[in-house]
Amino acid sequence: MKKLINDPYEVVDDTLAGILKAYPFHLRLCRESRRALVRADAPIKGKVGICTGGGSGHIPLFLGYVGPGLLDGVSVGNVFSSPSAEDMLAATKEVDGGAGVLYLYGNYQGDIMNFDMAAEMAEVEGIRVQTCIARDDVASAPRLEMQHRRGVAGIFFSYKIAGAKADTKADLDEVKAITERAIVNTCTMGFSLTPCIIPAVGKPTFTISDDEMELGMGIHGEPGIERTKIKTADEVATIATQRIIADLPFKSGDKVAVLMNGLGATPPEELFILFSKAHDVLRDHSIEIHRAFVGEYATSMEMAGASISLFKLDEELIELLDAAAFSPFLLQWSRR
Amino acid sequence: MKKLINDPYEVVDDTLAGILKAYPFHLRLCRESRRALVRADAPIKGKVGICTGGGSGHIPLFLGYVGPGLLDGVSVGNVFSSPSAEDMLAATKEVDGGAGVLYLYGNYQGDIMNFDMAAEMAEVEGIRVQTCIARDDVASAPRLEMQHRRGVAGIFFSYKIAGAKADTKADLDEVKAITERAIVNTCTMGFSLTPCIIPAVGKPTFTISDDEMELGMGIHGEPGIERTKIKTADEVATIATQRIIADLPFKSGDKVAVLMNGLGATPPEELFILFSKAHDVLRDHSIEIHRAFVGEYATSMEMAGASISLFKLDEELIELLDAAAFSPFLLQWSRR
Amino acid sequence: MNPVALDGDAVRGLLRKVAAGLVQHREEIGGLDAKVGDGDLGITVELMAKALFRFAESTEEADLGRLLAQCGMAVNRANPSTFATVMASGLLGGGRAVMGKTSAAIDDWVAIGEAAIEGIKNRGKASVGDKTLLDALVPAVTALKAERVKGSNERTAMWAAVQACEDGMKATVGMVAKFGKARVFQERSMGVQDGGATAVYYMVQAAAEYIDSTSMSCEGACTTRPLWW
Amino acid sequence: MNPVALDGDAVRGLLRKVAAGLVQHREEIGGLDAKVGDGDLGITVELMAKALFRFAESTEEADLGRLLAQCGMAVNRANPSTFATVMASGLLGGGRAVMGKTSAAIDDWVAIGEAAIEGIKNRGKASVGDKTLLDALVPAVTALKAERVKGSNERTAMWAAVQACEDGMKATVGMVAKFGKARVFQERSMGVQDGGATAVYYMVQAAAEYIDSTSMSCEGACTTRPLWW
Ligand SMILES: Nc1ncnc2c1ncn2[C@@H]1O[C@H](COP(=O)(O)OP(=O)(O)O)[C@@H](O)[C@H]1O
Ligand SMILES: Nc1ncnc2c1ncn2[C@@H]1O[C@H](COP(=O)(O)OP(=O)(O)O)[C@@H](O)[C@H]1O
Ligand SMILES: [Mg+2]
Ligand SMILES: [Mg+2]
Ligand SMILES: [Mg+2]
Ligand SMILES: [Mg+2]
Repeated sequence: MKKLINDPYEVVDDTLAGILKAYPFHLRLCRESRRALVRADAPIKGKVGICTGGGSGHIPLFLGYVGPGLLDGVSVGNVFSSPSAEDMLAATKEVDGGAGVLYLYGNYQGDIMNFDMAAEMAEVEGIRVQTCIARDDVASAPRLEMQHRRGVAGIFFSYKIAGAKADTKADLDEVKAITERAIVNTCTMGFSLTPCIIPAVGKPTFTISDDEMELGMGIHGEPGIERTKIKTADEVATIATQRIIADLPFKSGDKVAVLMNGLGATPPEELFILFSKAHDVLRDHSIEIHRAFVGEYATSMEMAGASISLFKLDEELIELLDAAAFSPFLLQWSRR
Repeated sequence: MKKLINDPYEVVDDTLAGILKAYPFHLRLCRESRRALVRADAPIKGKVGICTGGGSGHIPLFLGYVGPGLLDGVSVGNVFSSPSAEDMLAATKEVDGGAGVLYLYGNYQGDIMNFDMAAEMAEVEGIRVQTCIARDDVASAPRLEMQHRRGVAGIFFSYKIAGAKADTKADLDEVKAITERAIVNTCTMGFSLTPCIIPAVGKPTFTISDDEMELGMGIHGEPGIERTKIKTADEVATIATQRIIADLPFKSGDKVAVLMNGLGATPPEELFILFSKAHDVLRDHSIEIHRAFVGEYATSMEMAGASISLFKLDEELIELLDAAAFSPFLLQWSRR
Repeated sequence: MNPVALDGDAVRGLLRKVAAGLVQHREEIGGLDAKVGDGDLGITVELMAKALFRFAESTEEADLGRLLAQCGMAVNRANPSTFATVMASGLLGGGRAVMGKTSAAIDDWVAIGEAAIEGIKNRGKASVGDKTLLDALVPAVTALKAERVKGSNERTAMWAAVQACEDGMKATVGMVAKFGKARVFQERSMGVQDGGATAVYYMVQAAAEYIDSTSMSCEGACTTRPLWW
Repeated sequence: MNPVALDGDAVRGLLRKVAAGLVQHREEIGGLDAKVGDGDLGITVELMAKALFRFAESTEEADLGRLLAQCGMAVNRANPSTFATVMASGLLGGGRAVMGKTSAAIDDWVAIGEAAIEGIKNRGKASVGDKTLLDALVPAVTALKAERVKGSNERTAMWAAVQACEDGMKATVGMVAKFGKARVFQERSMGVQDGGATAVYYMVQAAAEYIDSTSMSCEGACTTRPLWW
C-alpha cells in the first residue's frame, strides 16, 4: 500500500485537521463533533441550510462543497462509511438559520439510516428537516427502479442548484422541489481501470487484470454493467454518453451541462480526450452543451477511471447553475 | 499501460481538441499552430502579453493557466518535450497587444533553446520579448547554483504575479522585474511514490520498489536527493518544509503562501494530511500562512506523489496574489 | 444445572466475549464484503468490537435496558456503516424489551432477540430472504424460542440457536442481495455468503460459549484485555 | 575507387539511411535516456527519423545548403526536445557551410561537420567532456578531417570517423553530465552511456554505410519505405 499517510486509522481525522488549517477563513469545525464542518459564517439567518455527508475518500466530495452559493454543512464518516447520526445532528444544529435544513446526499443505505436518525433527533430540537437523495448512476439500476440507483459524481449539479436556490431565500419546500428536479435530470455513468485501497484495509478493494476495465463501476468499486478488455477513450465515451442519452431521455435541441469527472489517478489529459468524444456524440444528437466541467469532482482515492454526467437544463436551472458560488476546493463559478 | 486514450501518438492533439470543445468561451486555437492556444479575447490592447509553454503531461500546467488575470497564450509539445519555436511564435503574435510579450516558463534546456529561437523570430516581427525562467526546485541544485534549478509546481505563483501585474498595465520591464522577484521567492520540493508512463513509450519512466519513495524527485521523474523506504506523511512534510525554510531562507514573522500540489494519482486526502504537518512546521518557525492552495496544480500524469512550495510574500506580492483571476481549470480567486 | 440469569456484569462479560469473537473473524468477514460490497465490513467489525469492549469496560450501568441502548449508541458512533447502524438499531430495540430490569433470564433473551429484529427491520426495511444479517439472526431467535417452549435448558437452547444461525448464514449463499451495496451485484451475489450474516453467526456463537462458561461458573474468562487490543 | 560527391538525391538517400539507422536503435537509445533523463529520447529519435524520411520524400531542393536548413526545421517541428533542437541547430549550421552548392565532396563534409558543431555549441552552450552528443560528434569530425589531410579515400575516412565516434560515445560512460535533464543525476550519471551520443553514433555509422553503398554504386537501397514506417 503506497500512501502518504501516518496511521491508517487516523486518515480521516488527519485530513480534517489539514483542511481546517488550510482554509480557516472558509470552514470551521462543529462544536459537538470532530467529523462535521460548517461554513465559517454559518448559520445564515433566514436561508435554508443545506447539509450533506457520506463516507470519506471522495474529496472534493463531500467536504469540498461547503461555501457561499453551495452547502452550509457536512459530516463525514470513515473511508467509505457513513458518518454517525450524532455527527449529522451537530452540523444540522449549526447551519439552521431559522428556515429549516435540507439533507442532500447520495443513495446509500448506511447514509440513509443515519440521516433519518439525525432528522428524527433534529425534529426533537425543533429544526425542520427535509431530505433529497441523489441517485444518478444509470449503471446501478434501470430508470424504472430509480430508487435503487447509487448517488455518484452527478450530485455535484444538485449541490449547485440547491445552494443557488437557497441563496434566493426560497423556502424549504421550494429548495427541496428544485433539488429533486436537478436529481431527476442528472445521469452518470462511470468506468474504472484500477481499484483503490481503503487505508485501514491495506489491500485493493477488488482485482482486475492489466488489460481489463469495468464499465458502470460505482465510486466504491461496486461492479457495473460489464467487465471488458480495455477500450479506447472514444469507445468508452461513446458507450457511456449514448447510454445516458437513452436513459434520460434527451431530445434534439435540449441543453445540458456536462461533468467529466476523474476518479483520482486518471490524468486530466485523459479526461479531456474522453470529453472530446462525448462532445461529438452530443453534437450528433443535436444536444447543446451549455457548460462543461472537466476535472476531479468526486474521487475514489487512487482509483483510475472516470465518469460522465449529463444534467438536463431548463431556464431556471441554467440561471441557478451559472450563479456565483465559492469553495476553496473547486471551481469556476466566477464567470461562465 | 492502463490509459483511457485512443492512439498513444495522438494524446496531445486529442487533449487539445477536448480542451477547445470544453472551454470555447475561454480559449481559442492559434491560426498558425495546432499546438498553441490563447485567451479567446486576445490580444488585450496595451497590456503586456504573457506566454508560457512546455511539454505536455502536466495539466493544469501549462494549458490551464491562460485566462483573465493569468496568462495570455501557451504552446505545448509532446509529452515531456518542448513545443517548437514555431508554435511559440504563433502564440506570441496573437497575444501581443502592443506592449510586448513576456515569456515565462520552467528551466529546461529544450524549452530554453526553443523559446530563445522564438524570441529571435519575434524580434524580427517587431515584437519586444523578455524572458523569465522559473527555477524553484530546491532538490535539483544548491541555491548558489540557482541557474541549474528545475522549474516545477512553484511556477504557479509566478504566473499569478505576472498576470496580476500585467493587468495593472505595467510595462514589460516592470512585469519582468516583479516576476523575477516571485521566482526568486519561491522554493519547491517534491517526492514520488510511483513512476508515470509516457503514452508513446508505453512503460514506466523509472522503477521503484513497493516500499520505497524518492525525495526531491522532479516532475518528469528526475531523481532528487535520496531514495528511501516510504516515510510517513508527517516525516515527508517535515523534511520538505524544513529544507525549503532553510533554503530561502525564511525568518520568523515572514508571510508565505503555501502550495501543496498533487502529482496526479495521490488522493486529495493525502495532500491535506501533508499540509497539516507543513502548517505545524511553519507555525513552529513563526512563519505565517497568508493563503494555502491544496490540489493538483502541476501533474505528471498518473504519478503518485506531491510537492510543497513556499512563496515568500511582501505587501506588493500579497496584493497581486489576491487579485481576481480566472481559468476554467482552476480555482479559488473569486475571494480569499 | 441451575437456571442462568445475566446481570449487568454478566452482560458486560458477554459483550467482551462477542467482541473477541468478531475480531477473530475480521479477515473472513471483510473478505466476503469485498467480494460483493465495498470491502469495509472487516474494519466495521473490528471497530465495533473495540467499541463493545471499551463500552463494557467503561460502564457500570445496572439497568439492562439502558445498558443495551447505550451500547447501541456506542456502536453507531464507532463506525456508522450499514452493519453497525443496523446492529445499533437492534441494540436500541432489544434494550426496550428489558428496560428497568437488572437481570435477564432466558425468556428475556427471547424478548430481546425479537425486539432487536423489529428494530432492525424498522431501520433497514429488509426481510428474511433478502440476504442480510436477518437471515442468520431471525432463525437463531426462532430456535431459541422453540427450545424455550420445549423447556430445554439455556445451554441446549443457545446451541440450538447457533445451529439455526449457521444454517441461516449458509443459506445466504444461494440468495440474491436485495439491500445494501451488494444489491447491484444481482445474480453475481449468488454463491457468496453474506458478510453481515456471517458476523452475526460468530456473535451468536460467542454468546453461546459465554453462556456455557457462565453456566459452568467460569466467568471472568474475558475480563483481561484480549491480545488483539 | 572514384572520388564520391553527393548531390541532392544522394543526400536524400543518406537521410533515409540515417533515419533507418536511428529507428533500429530506438529502444536502446530510449533506455539510456530513461536511466538518466526523462525517457523520451526513444520517441524523439523515432519522430525525428520519420521526419527525416518524410522530408527526404517530399523535397526536390537541389541547393544543399537550403536542403540541410529545411531539414533542420523539419526535425525541430517534428519533436522539439533537446536532442532534436540541438540536431536542428546542427543542420541549420551545417547548411550554412554548403549554401549555394549542389554537390558536396569530402572537403564539404568536413566543413558541414565543423559548422554543425558550431551551431550546436552556440545553441546548447555545451563543450566536449560535458557528456552530450558533442562527445561523439566532435571526435568523428576531427577524425574525418585528419583522414582527409592524410589523403585517405572517402570510405576509409568515414570508417575512421565511425571508429572515433564510437570511442567518443563509449567515453561518455565515464563522464558526469553537465547539461540537460541528466545533469541532476550528478555522479549517478557516471556509468551510463549518453543517449544523445549513442544516437549520433548510429547516425554516423549509417552515413558511413551509405557512403559504402554509394561508392560501390548500389544507390537506391533505401528508396522504398522501410518496414518500420
Ligand atoms: N437493510 C438491511 N437490513 C439489515 N441488514 C442489512 C441491510 N443492508 C445490509 N445489511 C447487512 O449489512 C452488511 C453490509 O454492511 P456494511 O459493509 O457495513 O455496508 P456498507 O459498506 O454498505 O455500509 C450486509 O452483509 C448485510 O448483512
Ligand atoms: N546543451 C547540450 N548540447 C548538446 N547536446 C545536448 C545538450 N544537452 C543535452 N544534449 C543531448 O541531448 C540528449 C537528451 O535529449 P532529450 O532526451 O531530447 O532531452 P530532454 O528530454 O531533456 O528534452 C542527451 O543525451 C545529450 O546528448
Ligand atoms: Mg488525481
Ligand atoms: Mg523530454
Ligand atoms: Mg461494506
Ligand atoms: Mg529526454
